[in-house]
Amino acid sequence: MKPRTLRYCQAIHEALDLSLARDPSVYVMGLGVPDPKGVFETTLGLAEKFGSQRVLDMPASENGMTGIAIGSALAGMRPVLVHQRLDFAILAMDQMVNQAAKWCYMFGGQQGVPLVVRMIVGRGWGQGSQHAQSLQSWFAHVPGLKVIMPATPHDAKGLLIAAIEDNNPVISIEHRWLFNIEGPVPEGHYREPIGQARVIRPGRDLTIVAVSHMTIESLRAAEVLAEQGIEAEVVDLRTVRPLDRATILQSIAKTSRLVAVDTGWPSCGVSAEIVALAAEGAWSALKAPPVRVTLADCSSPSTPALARRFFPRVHDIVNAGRRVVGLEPLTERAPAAGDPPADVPDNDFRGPF
Amino acid sequence: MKPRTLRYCQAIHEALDLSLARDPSVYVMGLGVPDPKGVFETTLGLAEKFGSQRVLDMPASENGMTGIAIGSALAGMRPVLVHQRLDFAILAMDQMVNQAAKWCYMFGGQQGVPLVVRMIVGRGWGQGSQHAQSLQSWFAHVPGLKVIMPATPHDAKGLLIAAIEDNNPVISIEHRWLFNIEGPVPEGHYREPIGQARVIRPGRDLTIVAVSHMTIESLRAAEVLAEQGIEAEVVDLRTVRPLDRATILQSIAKTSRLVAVDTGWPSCGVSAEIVALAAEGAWSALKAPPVRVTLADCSSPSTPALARRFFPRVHDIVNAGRRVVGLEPLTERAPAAGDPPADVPDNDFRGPF
Amino acid sequence: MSSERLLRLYREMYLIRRTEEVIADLYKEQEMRCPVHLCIGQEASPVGVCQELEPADVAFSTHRSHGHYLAKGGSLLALMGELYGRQTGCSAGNGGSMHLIDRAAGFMGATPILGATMALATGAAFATSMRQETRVTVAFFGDAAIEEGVFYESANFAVLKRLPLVLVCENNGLSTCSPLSVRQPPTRTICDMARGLGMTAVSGDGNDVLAVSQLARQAIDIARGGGGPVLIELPTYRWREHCGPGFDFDLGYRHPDELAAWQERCPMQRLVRHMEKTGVADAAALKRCEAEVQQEIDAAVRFARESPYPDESLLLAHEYMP
Amino acid sequence: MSSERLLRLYREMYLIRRTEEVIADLYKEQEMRCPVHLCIGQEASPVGVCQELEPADVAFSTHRSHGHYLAKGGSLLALMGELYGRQTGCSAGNGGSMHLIDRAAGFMGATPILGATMALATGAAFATSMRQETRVTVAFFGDAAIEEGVFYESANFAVLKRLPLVLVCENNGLSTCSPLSVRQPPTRTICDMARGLGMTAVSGDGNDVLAVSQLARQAIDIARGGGGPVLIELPTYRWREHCGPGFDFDLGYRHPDELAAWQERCPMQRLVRHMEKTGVADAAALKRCEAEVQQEIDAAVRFARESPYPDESLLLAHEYMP
Ligand SMILES: Cc1ncc(C[n+]2csc(CCOP(=O)(O)OP(=O)(O)O)c2C)c(N)n1
Ligand SMILES: Cc1ncc(C[n+]2csc(CCOP(=O)(O)OP(=O)(O)O)c2C)c(N)n1
Ligand SMILES: [Mg+2]
Ligand SMILES: [Mg+2]
Repeated sequence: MKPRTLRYCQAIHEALDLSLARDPSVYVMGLGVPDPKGVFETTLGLAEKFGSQRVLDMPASENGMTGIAIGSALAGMRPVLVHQRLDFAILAMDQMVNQAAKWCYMFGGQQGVPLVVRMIVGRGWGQGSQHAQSLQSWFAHVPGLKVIMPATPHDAKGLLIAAIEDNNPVISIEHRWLFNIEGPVPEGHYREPIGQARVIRPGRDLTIVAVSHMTIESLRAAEVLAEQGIEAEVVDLRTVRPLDRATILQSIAKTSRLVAVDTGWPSCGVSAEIVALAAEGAWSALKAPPVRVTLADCSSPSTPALARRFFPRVHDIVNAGRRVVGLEPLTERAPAAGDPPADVPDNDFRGPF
Repeated sequence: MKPRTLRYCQAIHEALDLSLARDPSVYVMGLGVPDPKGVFETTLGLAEKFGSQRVLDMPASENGMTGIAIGSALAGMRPVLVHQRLDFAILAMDQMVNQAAKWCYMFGGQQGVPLVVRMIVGRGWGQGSQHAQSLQSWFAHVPGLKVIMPATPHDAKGLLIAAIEDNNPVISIEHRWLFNIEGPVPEGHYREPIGQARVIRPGRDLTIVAVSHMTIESLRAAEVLAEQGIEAEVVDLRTVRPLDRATILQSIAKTSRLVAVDTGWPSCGVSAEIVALAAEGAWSALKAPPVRVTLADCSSPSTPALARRFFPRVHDIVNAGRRVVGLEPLTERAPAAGDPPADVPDNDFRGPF
Repeated sequence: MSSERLLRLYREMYLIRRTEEVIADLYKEQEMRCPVHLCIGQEASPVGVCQELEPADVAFSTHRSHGHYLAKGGSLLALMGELYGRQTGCSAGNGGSMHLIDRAAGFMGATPILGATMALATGAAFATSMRQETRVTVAFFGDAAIEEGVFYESANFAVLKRLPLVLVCENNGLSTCSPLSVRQPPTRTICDMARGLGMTAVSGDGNDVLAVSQLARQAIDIARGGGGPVLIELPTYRWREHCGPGFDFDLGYRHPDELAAWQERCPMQRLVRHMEKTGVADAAALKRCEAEVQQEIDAAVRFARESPYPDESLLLAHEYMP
Repeated sequence: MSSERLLRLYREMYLIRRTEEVIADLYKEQEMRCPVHLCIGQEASPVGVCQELEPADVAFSTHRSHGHYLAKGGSLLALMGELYGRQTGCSAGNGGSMHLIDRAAGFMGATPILGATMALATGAAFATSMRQETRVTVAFFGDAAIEEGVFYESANFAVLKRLPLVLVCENNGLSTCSPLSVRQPPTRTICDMARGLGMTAVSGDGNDVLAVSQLARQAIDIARGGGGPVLIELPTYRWREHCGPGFDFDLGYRHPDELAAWQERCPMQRLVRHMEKTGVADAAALKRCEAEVQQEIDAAVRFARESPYPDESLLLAHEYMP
């Protein structure tokens, strides 16, 4: 029998639905959470099912509402806070980092803050400088936080359930271009362990460590590389804090070559951490300098004309792969009729979001 | 004639004094700026000299006041905003990162935001989880910002003047333990270029890339290493964005070994960026895996009992240096009477700050 | 008000209305590849307020800014260029609809992070006051933006320093699809709240451009005269969906009857009725003005379409100011 | 109020006063290695408010929290242990004076980022309301903390949801050395402002423990009874320097006469005078109570000094909750 498949957004929905049903202390809150668009369908119908006490809208007060969620967690609740864009959550850095991340430590381990903050990262279709930031490295930098970035529907469900059941603040960063991808998702309750990467495609010639939407692009790149006779192993990070050092180093030990691919910026990014980890921990295994594939080191431009050079794409990963195995880069064929524009994930994707 | 020396806090004071005198659009604002303690003496007497219109206190409203500073910059002023702790500035991440950092880019290069934000980093004497964060990697991650971290009085003055005269938002991160160190400071106006590292001690056996207070500790470590016959070259980063890749890579090309020392946390930190840069850019030069020296990967404990293990110290840098040249670590001698406690920079330092 | 003045008000509202209708029509071609937040139905606020400003006065706005940009005198060509992602756009294509600017016109910038530009406007007003200039700064924003703490912090400082600031809250009762009732207590009005902070606060019919301009006149006078910041609350209604070109009655969060009722109060029709009642209506003049506007818009669309995209080599060009 | 009750109020204020005096005295030994913000002179607020709380009610505070912690019933031993950085401290040494907690006593936590704990308290009250419990949550904070946007955002939500929340603003007129006048407009009071947000707000003599407890009683009743959040503003004065054990008249930002005037209004002396006036004063009982408190404090200091430091192996132990 073919396994059941869901879209990524449905997998998130199922995780929330299940968690709300299992534990009365779980509640879901955010701008537009109970509205008819349901945060890209991820919260659709939940308010109707669980009541507007448990699935609720909020004022546009990100910092205060984050503090309120934290305070409710200290009083026994398990809030899931939702931001339609990570960029809006920047207003709440104080509450997330100064309060939630520190609470357990600064009070000597007496009490955790079981808070989940879902943040969606925009890309393309004019998602400009204030609507496309992928700041996982900020959160990954901070002790006390956990940070998940699932790439598949399966992990989106399992990691979100694990996050909700975790006794610590967990940041869930969800890439907008993943929401429509489909994949097998088990029914019922299951948890994916936070802090474990996964070898999502085995290979012997190089290791691609990727995360979130870049995992999907890396799988595509691995196929292209395979056509060229290069077998890339793709490690899906899944969690960027805590980092699964063992899985990464093990893969590099096998392949001796590393490409680190991230949805964020380069400087002090997750890709820098991966490369640094490899340099420190897999020194003798590495046979070539590692390569990072990241956003260009500038703010996100709105015009589609610059999207192709700003966002990393399959072609960039392929060339990074070629580089670490010592091959020349390929020049990209010019975009042809029928190719999806560079600012949408596929031809079916429609603006404005 | 011996060059004139000033303390670090006096050098900052002189930069502000000079800038206020030279340019009527410069103003200085922050909690306690005109008060009798003058933000650790850095703003002492300036309100009296330049008037309370130009050197002013503000409400405890970090995010709003940052936006107000930015708005005033858009209208032709050159604000210097001051935070007694970097941790308080976390409230203003939105205005700094979503607005100031993006303004120039998202409006197609029409207008810069000449804003300086000074942030002081606490350490020791019970500066706990919410008073000791050194989050330079957050800012270094963000295109559109510049980030300076001077280690010497000379650079504190020259870089702050350059920051005030820069047409872009500049974050100045000042370590509390530097404020009393004394060093030569030229009189009058001069600028240190933002984005240039400096070889502050030459050496052939290994490169220590350090920043801020860790530069001072690294110089001490280099002396200890020299006594052991190991000549460390110390590169003072001075700026963490933009990063001076050339100077770093050049030094590694010479020494073939790298220790990266930071005042911040390890994961996705500045030290990770330095190590990644070396792995990518100095691959063939490197003869040993690079080593990072950072804060422990946890929140800042208040008790002095844990300060010794939490904050990186000379001893840790020395051992990192030994490691990259292939020597065993030394065990530290037990603290003796007369040693300064681990939570103060020297025996003269007095709480509560 | 003179009939020329009234005609100018009509012209400006029509410019905004038609520009956005054209955007809505052309949007489906998928050439304007950025989120657009149309203000159709809300034109009285930008036009009523901006017509009372001096040329040296400045304005900031948020995501729903086409109207404010145009009413403040922003270039239509540069707006269209921006929506089409072209080099000739007001932000060289880097911004899109959510990041409009026309410094020559005193339109200081619009950015979509809720509440943020209130602080920027307060800061611009602060600069004015430090330099003892007589300029007034206006911030336009919605009823949700006022829920951000940055509003409170900005207001406190503006009141403390008696800044020449006018805050215009266009209260369309909605934040995306969420009604005011899930966001703000029914027991206090926005004006009550602003007064509590120490501001002068007034409210009036946000669909009546003459009422708006009268409130704006008073507010601007107070602000310019050293009386401190003034908040104007303008109840109004957006006709189209929150983001995008269409209507959204399929979503069910509001009923078409609601729109119909508000369309009865269309700011442009109201103005025409006023002109008729006061005997200054001139159907031919209105038609002429409409035709002119349409030509301008057509020209702007043509201009945008013919403009080049920014070259890929410009990707990093504007990150820092020299 | 019964004489036992009055004596208890006295005892609690005395406990706070003496504890802090002892801290101030011992601080110079440099064994308490963390910033301390003493509340000497401000004892009426914590004691007056907390004595009206039920045991299940909870409280949050900020940097100046010794008084709130003790008045809510926090362990004196664990406080001293924390100040001395010991394993036995209420935060196992990780927190220091700025991070006090005693969950058993309903003291939910104090943290020094201004304004932050108001939101946490609002959230705790929200949890209460979601669970339909009858608990009231109190947040203590100063006149500067209220300038943070998070106050406004929390207040808006608390009013919207009519949460059982009492906000206690101890207005000592100072933020570090900065007077209220450079931070908030003179044209509105803190209560005006809170009322503008839709809250009930009351003000009273912050140095009169009986007045405080009366205000607290009413506020708690309203909050518990579903009347929504209440703000209590309590003008008061801190005697010592902002941070640290000493006085700070050398700084010149305030005159010793100011302190002298406020010392005339010492909350403890006021209570004694009240007891005398109403004929319930019992000098012997007061002396006994003072002696007992002193013994408790001495024992706590001894306990702290004899407690072990956390072992270095514990550095990472408390980062995550299992
Ligand atoms: C800080 C922040 N949070 C959330 C959003 C998402 N958002 C964009 S527009 C909008 C609704 C704003 O409503 P209002 O301020 O009333 O303006 P309107 O759209 O009604 O004109 C929201 C929630 C945002 N842009 N910024
Ligand atoms: C967000 C933030 N900004 C600044 C500070 C620094 N700070 C610590 S206490 C204090 C004064 C607070 O005044 P108030 O709230 O009135 O309390 P008080 O000290 O008078 O009791 C300041 C500015 C801080 N802790 N947090
Ligand atoms: Mg609205
Ligand atoms: Mg105070």
